Amino acid sequence: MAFDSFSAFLAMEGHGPYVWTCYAVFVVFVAGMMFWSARRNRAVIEGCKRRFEQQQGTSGQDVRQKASATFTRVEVSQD
Amino acid sequence: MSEPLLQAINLECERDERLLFQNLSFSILPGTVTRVEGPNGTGKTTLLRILAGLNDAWSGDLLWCGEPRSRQRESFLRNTLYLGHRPGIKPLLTPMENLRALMAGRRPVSDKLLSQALAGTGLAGFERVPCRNLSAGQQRRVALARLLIADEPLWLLDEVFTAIDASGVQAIEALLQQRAAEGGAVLVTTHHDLQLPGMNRITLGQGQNHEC
Amino acid sequence: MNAKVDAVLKPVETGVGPVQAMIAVFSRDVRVAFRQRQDLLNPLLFFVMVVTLFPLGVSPEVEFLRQSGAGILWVAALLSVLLSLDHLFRHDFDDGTLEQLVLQPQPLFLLVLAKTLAHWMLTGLPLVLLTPILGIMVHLEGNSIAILCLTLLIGTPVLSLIGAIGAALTLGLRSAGVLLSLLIIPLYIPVLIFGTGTVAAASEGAPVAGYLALMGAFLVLALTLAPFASAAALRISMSNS
Amino acid sequence: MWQFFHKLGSPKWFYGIATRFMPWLLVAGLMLLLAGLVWGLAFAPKDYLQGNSYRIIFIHVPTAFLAQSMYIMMAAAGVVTLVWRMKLADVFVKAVAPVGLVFTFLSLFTGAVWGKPTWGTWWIWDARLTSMLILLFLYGGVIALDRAINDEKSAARAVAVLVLVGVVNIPIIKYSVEWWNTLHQPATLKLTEEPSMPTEMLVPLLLSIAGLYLLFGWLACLRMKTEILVREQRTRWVKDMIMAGGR
Repeated sequence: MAFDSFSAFLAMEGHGPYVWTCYAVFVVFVAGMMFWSARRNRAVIEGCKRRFEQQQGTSGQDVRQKASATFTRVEVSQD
Repeated sequence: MSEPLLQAINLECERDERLLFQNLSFSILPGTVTRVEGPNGTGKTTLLRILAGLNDAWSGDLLWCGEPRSRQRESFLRNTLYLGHRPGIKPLLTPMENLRALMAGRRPVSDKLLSQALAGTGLAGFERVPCRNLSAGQQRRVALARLLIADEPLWLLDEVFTAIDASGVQAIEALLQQRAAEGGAVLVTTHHDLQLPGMNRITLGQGQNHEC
Repeated sequence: MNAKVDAVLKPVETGVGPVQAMIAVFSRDVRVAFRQRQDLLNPLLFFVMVVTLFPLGVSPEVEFLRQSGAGILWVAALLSVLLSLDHLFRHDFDDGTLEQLVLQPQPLFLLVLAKTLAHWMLTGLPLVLLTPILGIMVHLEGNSIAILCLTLLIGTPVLSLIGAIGAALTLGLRSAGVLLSLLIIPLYIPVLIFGTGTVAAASEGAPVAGYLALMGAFLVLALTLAPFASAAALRISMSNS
Repeated sequence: MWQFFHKLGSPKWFYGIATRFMPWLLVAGLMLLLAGLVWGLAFAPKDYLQGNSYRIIFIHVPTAFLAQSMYIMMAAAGVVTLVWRMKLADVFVKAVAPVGLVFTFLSLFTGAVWGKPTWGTWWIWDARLTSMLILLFLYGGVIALDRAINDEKSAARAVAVLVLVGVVNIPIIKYSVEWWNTLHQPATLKLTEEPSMPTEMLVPLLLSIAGLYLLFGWLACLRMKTEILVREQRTRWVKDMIMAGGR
């Protein structure tokens, strides 16, 4: 141990605020990045799962039925 | 039967998460006119851009004279003429200057030939007018003038008939037919009801793709 | 290759040599630019205006201006080149001439090089020619002005060459102009540092031949590598549209 | 060899491997980093010149080191993208660029905070800090370009070109910034250039570099897996894997 006491460790002879700010910011950013990446990973997996389950529910129907264009005018009132 | 100029094998293209076509195979033979057809948004223009070598987002095989096109790039570019949606005409230049610039990287052409080509598209007398003063149809005609002096055996023409009047359309149809008779190969996309004797078709957007 | 197809094909050699193709591209760009002279003047006006802002915004004192004049002129020149880069490929892209350029049976990097040289001749070179006047206005000494012009003469082609990569990459994108600046400014830093550093060394009476040689090396490096990168970027952007 | 190369490029194969190795990466990375930081904070001796503020080195140098080497890795992946069109390389660049941005920022931030007790000011145009700042710009450009292009394949290739151009420039930038630095402020107290570091300081530094590297490996795997899922969500294997409860 390079320090005599815990309070000396925290103070670091006056350089404590600088050192601890750096370490805090470092931990916050790295942990935050890890957390967000994991969260997004889970969200994508959940999203895929939901879609796949939905597809199984509606399987058999052709979802992509194309409507042919007719270019008929939509009823609009023209005052 | 002669050998195909360009051959597509199991072409597949996906664009913006959407499958445009897959398992598309066809051959383009010298002396034929082929029409690419299909409704809007089925990938006609994309197919032409792929064949021209502008779009790289495809998989499958493209053979130029029986060999992979990527290894024949110079020969392919020298022997292919592509006319796109955007005519490639600079509004600030005159038809003459535009045509000269378009031909410049391909082969030496005399000014006399260029003005003959412009006259052939009905632009005689407009040689010295900046293209921005011409109508949309006239600007297209400047681009089309290249067809009159082109020596490239393969033509890829995207929507050639856009903004062209009825008599012009007829003349272009005749030009394409004549080109096929000379031994050239022509691939066109058009919404105009093009009917030429002996014309091949590639139909996109029907779930399955026809071979021809 | 089989014989029947060979009969139809035109051999590549019947075409035009790359140098002729480059000349054609160059002269077309110059011609188009001279039909629209206002576009030629814009970067120059911008250059003059940015330089004017410094005496007004910071200080008109002779001492300050003499000390930072070279830096101001370099930054202003860099910004005006940046401003003009957005047009390098955009008009060609919009009207379809770029498609035809890419499809020419020529090495694309040479054609891109021709376009870039045209761009430099139409923007970078006028900036260099304007520099002596502005140098006098910011109280630079004669020797410094000469060295400054020399560094700009070597440096502005580098700016055009590197900038062409960015212009090709951002072609057809929304807010391409801002994005272009973001991508390119970091890459401009070495040229800026050596450009202004050389003038500073000259004003202190130090020999500058070494620095100029180093800038020349930058230019050679940019000339040999940048066109390849621009051509690759151009193909990617074409494929995307 | 070629088969191996191709297998390496297959997202499915990578997904399996990554899933298997990730727990190890995480545990080993966290342990090494923790060991390095605790050692560096509490047990390493005080620096005779800078006092205790030098302890920031144990995060400043690893983040800076990682940020730089990530850019080089991205450039290598860029070559693979352009030459072999390997999907995994695109995924790597896209997944890693934001991490690189964060690490660059962290090294800048810690450098600035370190500068306050050492130089008495938050920011000095020191050669290293300045080139890190430029690296931050480069990362920003990469991310901005990637976001601006809609089509994934084009975006990957455009970004690859940009990263390669950047990597050619980095040595030039570094060199010119160092030259510029000597021009304007000769001989100041350098942050990290210790003439010879005693072992008691070097070992914790190396430990935390190794730990952060492994942690970065874990992060990269996780982010790449997410990106692979997004891109391949319509394929059979993703469906089978997810319906089987795979992660």
